[in-house]
Amino acid sequence: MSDSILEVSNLRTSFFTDDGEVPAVDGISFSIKEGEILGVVGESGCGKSVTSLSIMGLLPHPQGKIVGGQIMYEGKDISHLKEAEMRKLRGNDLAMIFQEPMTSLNPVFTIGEQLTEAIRLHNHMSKQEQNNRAVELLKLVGLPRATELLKEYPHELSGGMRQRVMIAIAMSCNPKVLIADEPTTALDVTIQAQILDLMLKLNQETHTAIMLITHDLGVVAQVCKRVVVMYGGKIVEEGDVKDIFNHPKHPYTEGLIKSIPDLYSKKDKLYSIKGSVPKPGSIKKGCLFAPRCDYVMDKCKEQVPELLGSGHKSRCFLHQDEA
Amino acid sequence: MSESLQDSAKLSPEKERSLFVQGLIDFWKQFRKNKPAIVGFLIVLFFILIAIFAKQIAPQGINDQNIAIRLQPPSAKHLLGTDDFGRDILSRIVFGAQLSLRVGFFAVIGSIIVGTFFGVIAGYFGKLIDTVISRFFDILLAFPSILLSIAIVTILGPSLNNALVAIAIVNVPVFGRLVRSRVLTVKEEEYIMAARSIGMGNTRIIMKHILPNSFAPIIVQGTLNIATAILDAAGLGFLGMGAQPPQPEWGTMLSESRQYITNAPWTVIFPGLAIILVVIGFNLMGDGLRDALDPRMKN
Amino acid sequence: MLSYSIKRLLMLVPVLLGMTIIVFSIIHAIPGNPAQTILGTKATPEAIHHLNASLGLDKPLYVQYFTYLKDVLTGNLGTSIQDNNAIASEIWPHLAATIELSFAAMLIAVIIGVNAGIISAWKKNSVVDYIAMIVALIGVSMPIFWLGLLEQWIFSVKLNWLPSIGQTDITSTVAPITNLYLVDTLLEGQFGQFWMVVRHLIMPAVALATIPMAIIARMTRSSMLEVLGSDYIRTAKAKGQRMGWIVYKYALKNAFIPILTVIGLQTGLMLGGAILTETIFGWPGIGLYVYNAIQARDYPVIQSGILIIAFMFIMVNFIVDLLYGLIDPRIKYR
Amino acid sequence: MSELLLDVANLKKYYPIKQGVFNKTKETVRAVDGVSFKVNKGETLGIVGESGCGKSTTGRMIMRLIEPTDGKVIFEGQDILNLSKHEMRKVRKDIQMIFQDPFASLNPRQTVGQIIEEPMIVHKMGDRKKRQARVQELLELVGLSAYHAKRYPHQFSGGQRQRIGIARALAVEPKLIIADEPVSALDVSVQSQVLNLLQDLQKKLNLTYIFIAHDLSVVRHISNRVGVMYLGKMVELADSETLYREPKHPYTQALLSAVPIPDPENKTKRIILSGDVPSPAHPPSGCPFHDRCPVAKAICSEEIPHLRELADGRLVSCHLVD
Repeated sequence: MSDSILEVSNLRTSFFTDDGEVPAVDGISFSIKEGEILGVVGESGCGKSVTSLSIMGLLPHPQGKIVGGQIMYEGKDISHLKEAEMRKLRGNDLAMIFQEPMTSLNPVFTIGEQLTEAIRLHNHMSKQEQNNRAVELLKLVGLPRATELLKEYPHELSGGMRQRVMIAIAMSCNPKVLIADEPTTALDVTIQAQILDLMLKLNQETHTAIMLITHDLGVVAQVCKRVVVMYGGKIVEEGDVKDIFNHPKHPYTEGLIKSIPDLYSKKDKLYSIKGSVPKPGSIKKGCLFAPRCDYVMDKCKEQVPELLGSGHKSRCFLHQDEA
Repeated sequence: MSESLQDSAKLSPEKERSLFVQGLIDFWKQFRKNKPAIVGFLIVLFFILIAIFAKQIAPQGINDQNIAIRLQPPSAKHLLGTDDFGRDILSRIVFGAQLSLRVGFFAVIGSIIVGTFFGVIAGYFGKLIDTVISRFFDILLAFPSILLSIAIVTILGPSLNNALVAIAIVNVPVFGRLVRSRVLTVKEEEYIMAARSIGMGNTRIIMKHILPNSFAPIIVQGTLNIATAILDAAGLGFLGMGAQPPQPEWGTMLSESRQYITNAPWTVIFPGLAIILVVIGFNLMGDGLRDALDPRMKN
Repeated sequence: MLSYSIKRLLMLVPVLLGMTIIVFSIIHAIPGNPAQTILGTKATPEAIHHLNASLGLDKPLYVQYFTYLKDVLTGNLGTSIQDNNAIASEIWPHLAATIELSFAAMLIAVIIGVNAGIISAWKKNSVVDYIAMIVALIGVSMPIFWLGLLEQWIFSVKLNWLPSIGQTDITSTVAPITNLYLVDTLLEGQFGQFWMVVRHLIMPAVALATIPMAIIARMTRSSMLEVLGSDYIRTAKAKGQRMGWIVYKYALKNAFIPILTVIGLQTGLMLGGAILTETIFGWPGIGLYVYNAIQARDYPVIQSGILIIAFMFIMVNFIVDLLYGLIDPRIKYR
Repeated sequence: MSELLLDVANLKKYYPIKQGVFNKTKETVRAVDGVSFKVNKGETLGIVGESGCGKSTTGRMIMRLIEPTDGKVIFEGQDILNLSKHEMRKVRKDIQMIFQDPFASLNPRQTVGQIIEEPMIVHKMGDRKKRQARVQELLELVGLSAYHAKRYPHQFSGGQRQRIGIARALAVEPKLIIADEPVSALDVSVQSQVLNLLQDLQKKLNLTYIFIAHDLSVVRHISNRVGVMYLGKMVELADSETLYREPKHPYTQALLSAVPIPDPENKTKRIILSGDVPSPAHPPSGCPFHDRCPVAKAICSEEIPHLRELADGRLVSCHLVD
């Protein structure tokens, strides 16, 4: 594991609301190796976005707080770094793109202003060099008319183009890790294909490791090598993408895969997981998936299983002895 | 989620009404968390009680004059001192609460009724009728509000009731625009689309769906506007265009006693404090209501 | 942009027309006989007849309106009943005094209000935020005529720091060039007089600035908070940008659009508030001019004063509309 | 099975864009530009396409929630576009709609019972008692419980709300249901519940669906026939088996290949289209797809292709397909 560039261990992040502490991320551990693409899958409220914001130090202040665990970047714990130190990493070593390309760019500044700002922040360059770099980046992400684009405002661009600009901003300082939080969810299928294609290309060309957060199992299957499945703030399954799709261990993963309609063959009836995603903090005891699980046993309601296994790990009593 | 629903949802039909009560309780829980709002609510309540029980509270009558004790500083007998006619300032402020609250409430209720009517029509039916109404609002809003009130009072003649009418008219476009924009937003909501797809008529859509969902901002704005209405009424009173002496309206009291500020500052300080306090009360309460009723805060 | 400006300009026409109708009707909506009301109950029938003729009140209403409109458009604002002077010829000094006062007040309100709002939003829930917001709350609830009286009592009577009344000392006069005294004294190089004018300006300007300042501070705070919570601010943070830079350089431009609206609206409120402030401080502006006219039932002056103030308000909001176009690149395409 | 219920012919919706000082109509957005299709009783017609292709506008025009610029909507033999407001109301009883956003499509200030009862009140069905009994029945039909009638929408999860929306649509016993992206706001694990429910209801109540969605797998799962829309036009319409097995139109091919398949072993070559969907205000000349089409020929930019029937019964609008 020495080649892992980012290592999250036992991370716990909570939100402090009027109703008290709500755990959003509850003791997760995973690592990202240099140049790999790690998929983080889960449905709304599973804590996948909070994980990414915790890594970036962008949790909403003051409600969100890291209450435990470590985030090791290049061997150094960054989970409680001072803001000034964290700023040096952000955008430089760790970059992030978001779900909504429509609102993630500032509407009253030009593309050029927003792109050169990112370059200027972490590099000493002349105005001309900044401009050249900006044009180069726009070409890198496959945007035509790069020079003119610099003078345009975000509202003049389509959603797909804006997401490319966001990627250009993220890539501006050659980050070691790129966190992409649902980067294609707001886009149409054909545009999604373009963006995923671009991200794969960038990963191969620049060796930037990518942490791809998504709810779409299709996207994961096509892009990622390794996958982490989250449910209720915990990792329930982790492993190689092929293992997970071909032999899912956790009933939740299995249910998710089975409940997607197939594009190539028609099933009579879809499998469906009963009930709905629990609110964070609403289940206090036992496995969080127990109320929805088809294989639920008595002890599932009492105890929380560990994430066990070598290589292909799962957090389920059905597979505890395999470790 | 579904489990908690089942636990608490075994309701008998008689308890149906209690769900509305539950809504009120939920609102109160939200509102209660907001301490400034509670302070505002208490201030407002305080003045309302004073106004209702003015006769019982006031140590003296509104116009009990006694030149012998004119311009006396606050003392045990006259807690807030006396004015140039020897009238007890505390008593006049207590009775003044009736006037100020009356102007505030009725002016705002008047503007809400008229403004809502035009706002709904403009927002829901759009097109020409919207253009006409909106332009009319624009014209009214082109006048600084106190100036328009002055103009109206100039026409109607100076009196507290005319000031009330003037303030109400001036505030009509405020609510008209608010309701119109609210209707425009609500109109685009999917549940209105759903209502239309069911085959529902316009009147039912407006009454059952649009108005109830426009209510919260009206109440918030209404509360805040009571504050400005009280201020404007006092301002008109001060200019001699509102309540007329010897009515104990606070602005009028200020205008009567401003010449004595050097030797009897209490005659000016206390009526002003009364105004500022009640206005702070309504402002705090309005802010609190906004926080509690803001749909964005829900869920 | 040009098309946008022209469109906005054309939209002013119905508003301006409506405004003249309302102002025109001030005289005509008076119940009973306007001339009688103006002259009082003791007026002789001849005097009433004379006034009716001179105001054109004996003609049909629409003729009267068009005459009025024509007069206004040609710069004829009628004659004052009190002194028979042409209103148009005597109104500028009053207007200039009000512009000077309002401008000073708005400057105070914007500088303090915007900064207080920004810092409150940035340091949300801090002591600074609480203090600023309590002060702002008191500010929006302030009866400014009362504040004016207290100012006079404390700073003129008790402390004797500032002159309590007027635009200049009674003993000195400023030779009018533009009638904006601050400008005039500077043009003439009379720095002593300039300072004297400033001293006269401070108290009324502060009184007049109070409410707009408070409203601007509250608006800036909430607008800023909304912007600071938006996705693109998160993007800026993800770039590694400093918070101070994000707040002042980045977020302020976004937040300024609603703030600008409020500034425009508050200018109008201030022009109205001037009538109270000027009355208290004896400031010879248009507010005092109208107030005196009200006392003297000088309806043509009341009409003209209101017309001028409303016109200025409309123009300020027009300028604000144009400024949107400069700040917000999306507006050109609407 | 093959009895015709709805016949949509050459449906159009143009929006004028007014600009400049005098509000002159400078250009026209062709949101829907001549769409035709038929729906038979008891079947499900799926309509897919990317955002802005006009699929939702089409659905809403069938209900006359948006008034069409031109075309015919013949429901059970009568053109409902010619009906008066009063007559249209009766038709609305037969056509109902399910909306995308389960949070926005329910009035937050009404109880679930009021929401479901309301269509029956509007159409004067039964007395209060009967209606309330029906509400209970409907709630159970969609997998909720009778006591839920007294709760407010915000007390339910997304999937449950969508069930409420379905119950409301069923309240007046419609013949045709237009479902506009009914599952796209839901989590994957809940989405399949709602899809299954829709299928069960169709069997039980002999319903006809028009199912509008952007998710191709979902549409395939639920539809008998599928129409693909692009830039306001129907580009391909066929039996869903045929369409998904062997798409003919280059756009359909690209669209299908772009769907990420949840199978890491899948190595189908993806067709990646360049550029974005053009603005419906400036559609390209000729075939609307020609500027992004990987196989476009000269004719494509010159002539507008029309939807025509191929030997296997499918309809395609492309010059290059025989």
